[in-house]
Amino acid sequence: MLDVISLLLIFSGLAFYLAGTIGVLRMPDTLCRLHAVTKADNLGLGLLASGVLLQLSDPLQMLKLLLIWVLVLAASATGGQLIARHTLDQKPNGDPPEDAR
Amino acid sequence: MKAGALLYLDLIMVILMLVLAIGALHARSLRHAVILFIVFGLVVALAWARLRAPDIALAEAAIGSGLAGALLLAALRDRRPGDDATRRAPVWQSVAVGGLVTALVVLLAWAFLEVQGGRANEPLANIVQATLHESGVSNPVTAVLLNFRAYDTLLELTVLLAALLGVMSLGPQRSPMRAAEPMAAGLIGWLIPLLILAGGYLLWVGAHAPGGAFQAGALLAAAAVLAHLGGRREFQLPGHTRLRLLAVAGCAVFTLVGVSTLLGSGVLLQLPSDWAGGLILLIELFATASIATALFLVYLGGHPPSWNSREVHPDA
Amino acid sequence: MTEMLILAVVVLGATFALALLGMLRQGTPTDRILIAQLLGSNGVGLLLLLALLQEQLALLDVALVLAILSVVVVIAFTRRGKEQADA
Amino acid sequence: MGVMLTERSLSTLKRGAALALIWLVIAGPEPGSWIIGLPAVLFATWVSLLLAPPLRHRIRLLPTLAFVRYFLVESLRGGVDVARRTLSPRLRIAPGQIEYQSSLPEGAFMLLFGACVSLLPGTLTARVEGRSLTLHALDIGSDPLAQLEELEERIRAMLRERGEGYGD
Repeated sequence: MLDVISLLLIFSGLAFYLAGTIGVLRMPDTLCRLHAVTKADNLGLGLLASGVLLQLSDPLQMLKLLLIWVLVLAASATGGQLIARHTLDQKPNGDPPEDAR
Repeated sequence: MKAGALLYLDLIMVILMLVLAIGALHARSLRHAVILFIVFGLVVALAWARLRAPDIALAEAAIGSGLAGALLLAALRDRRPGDDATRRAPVWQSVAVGGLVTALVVLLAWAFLEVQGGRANEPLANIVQATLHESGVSNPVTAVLLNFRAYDTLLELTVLLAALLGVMSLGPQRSPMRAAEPMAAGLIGWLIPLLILAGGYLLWVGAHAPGGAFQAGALLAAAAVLAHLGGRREFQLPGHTRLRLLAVAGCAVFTLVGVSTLLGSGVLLQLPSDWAGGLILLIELFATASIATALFLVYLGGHPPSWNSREVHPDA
Repeated sequence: MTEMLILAVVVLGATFALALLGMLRQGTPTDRILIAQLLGSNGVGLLLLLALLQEQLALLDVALVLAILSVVVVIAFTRRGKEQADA
Repeated sequence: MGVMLTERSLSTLKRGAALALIWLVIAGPEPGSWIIGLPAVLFATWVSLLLAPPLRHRIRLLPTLAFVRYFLVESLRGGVDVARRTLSPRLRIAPGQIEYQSSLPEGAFMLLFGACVSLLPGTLTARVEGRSLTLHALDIGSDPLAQLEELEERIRAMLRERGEGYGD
C-alpha cells in the first residue's frame, strides 16, 4: 500500500516535471517561461520527494529530504526573480549586444 | 521494465555529455559556451552518481559545475571588448592538440583493459577493503586518498598551490562588487551559513562516507564567492601573512605528518594504525582551509591588495 | 517497486534530455540559464530517485550540494549582467 | 539597556539553535559529528547575524502553521494552473505586468512576500524595491490582485510587533 502511494506521488511529480519542461519550450518569452520553471517544477520535486520520503525509515533522513525540497523551493522562487529582474533591466534598450552574437 | 532499462538512462547521459562537450567548444559566443559547460558539469555529476561514485559526483557538482561556473561567469564579466573575438587556432596547433588527445584516449583505454582483465592478480578494490581497518577511516575513498596513496593527495595539494601562485602573478584581484539588491542579498544571506554548515559536514563525513577536504573546501570557497558577489564589504580577506599561511597550511601539515612518520617508522607517510583516524582528520582540516583559500583566490583572479604592498601601481 | 522506479528514472532522464535540447535550440543566454536552473532541479529529482534505486543515501548529500550550487550559478549570472549595465 | 541585551542574545540563541538543528538534520545523530559541528554552527551563526540582522518582529506560531498550510495548497494550485495552461493546445495565456504597493514592513517579510507571490497561481515577482513590487502575470484577465491581498493579510497575521526594545 505504502509502495503504491509512494509511486503515485513519484509519477505525479514526473508529470509536473514534464509539464514544466514543455512549458519552457512552448512559452513565448523569458518571463512566461519562468512561470513554468518556478511553479510546475517545484511541485514536481515536492511530489517526487514526498514519494521518496515514504520509502525512507530514518526520520533524520526524511528531514534531510524535506530540507532539500525547501532549499530548492526557496532557491528557485528567488533565483527566478533574479532572472526576471535581469530580463526587465535589459528590456528598455532591447537585447544587449552580447546576447546578439 | 527490467533492470536493463537503466541502460537507456546511461545512453541518454552519454549522448548528452558528448552533445554538451561539442556544443561548449563550438558555441556562438563565450557566454553560451560557459553556460553549456556548467550544464556539462551537471550531467557529469549525474553520471558519476549513476556509476555509484558519490564522492566524485559531489566534487563534480561542487567544483565542476558550481564553482567553476561562477568563476567563468565572473571572468566573462571582466573581459574587455575584443577579447571575445573567436580567433581560429593555426592548423598545426589543432593537429598537435588532436594528437595529444588521441594518445591520451589510447592510454586510458589501455589502462582500462589492463585493470579489467589484465595482469593485476587481484582487483585493487579488494586489497583496499581487506586493509581498510588499518586506515583509521571507514570510507574506502578517504582511506586511499589520505592513507594508502597519501603522497598522491599531497602532490595534488601542491599542484593547487602552484596554480594559485600562477594566478597571483596575474596582477591585482577582481574589483569588489556593489551591494546586491534586496532580493539577491536576502538569498545570499541565508545561503552562506548553509554553505558553511554543508562544508563542515562534508569535511566530517569524509571519514566514513562520501565527502572530504576537496568537496568541503569547494563549498566554503563558494560561500566566500557569494559574499563577494553580494558586495558584502564586512568580510575582508585576512592580512597577507595570515592569507599566505592559510594557503600553505594544507601542504605544510601534510608534509609535517609525513616527515614525522619518516622519523618514527622510517617510511614516509606511513600513518600508525591507531593514530591514523585523528591524523587524517587533522590533515583534512588544514587541507580544507587551504583548498577553500586557494579556490577563492583563484576566483578573485589575482592577488589581493595586501599581497605585495611594495608593488608600485601604475594607475595609483 | 524496483521496476516502476527504473521506469521513473528513465522518464525523468528523458525529460532532462528534452529540456536540454530545448536549451540548445533557444536563443539568449538568459533563457539558457533559466533552463540550466530547470535542469538543476531535474538533476536533484534524478539524484533522489537514484538514491532510492541504488540504495545509496550518500546521493542525498549530492542532491543537497547540487541544489545549493545551482543557485550560486544563477546569482553569479544575474549579478554579472547588473554590473555591465552600470558600466 | 538590559532588555535590549536580552532581546539581542535571545535572537542570537534562536539563530544558533536553528542552525544547530540543520546540522543535526544534515549530519545525523552521531555525537562525534559535533567535533566539527559545534565550531561550524558557531561560525555560521556569527556570519548569519552579520548578513541578516535579527528580525524586528516576533513570529506567532499558530498563524505560521496556518500559513504553511495555505502556502502548500496555493503552490499545488499554482503548479496545476501553469501545467494546465501550457498543456492546453492553444496555450491560454495573456501576459502582462502589474505594479503592487504593499504595506508589509520592509525587509525580510517583503522578501518572503515576493518569494511566495512567485508560487501563487499565475503571478511571478520580477522586482522588489522597498515596498513596491513589479509582478508579471500569466493571465492579466484573471484579476491577480485579490490573491495578492490575501497573501499579504496572511503574512501580516504571522507577525507581532515587538513590545519593548522595538525601534533599536
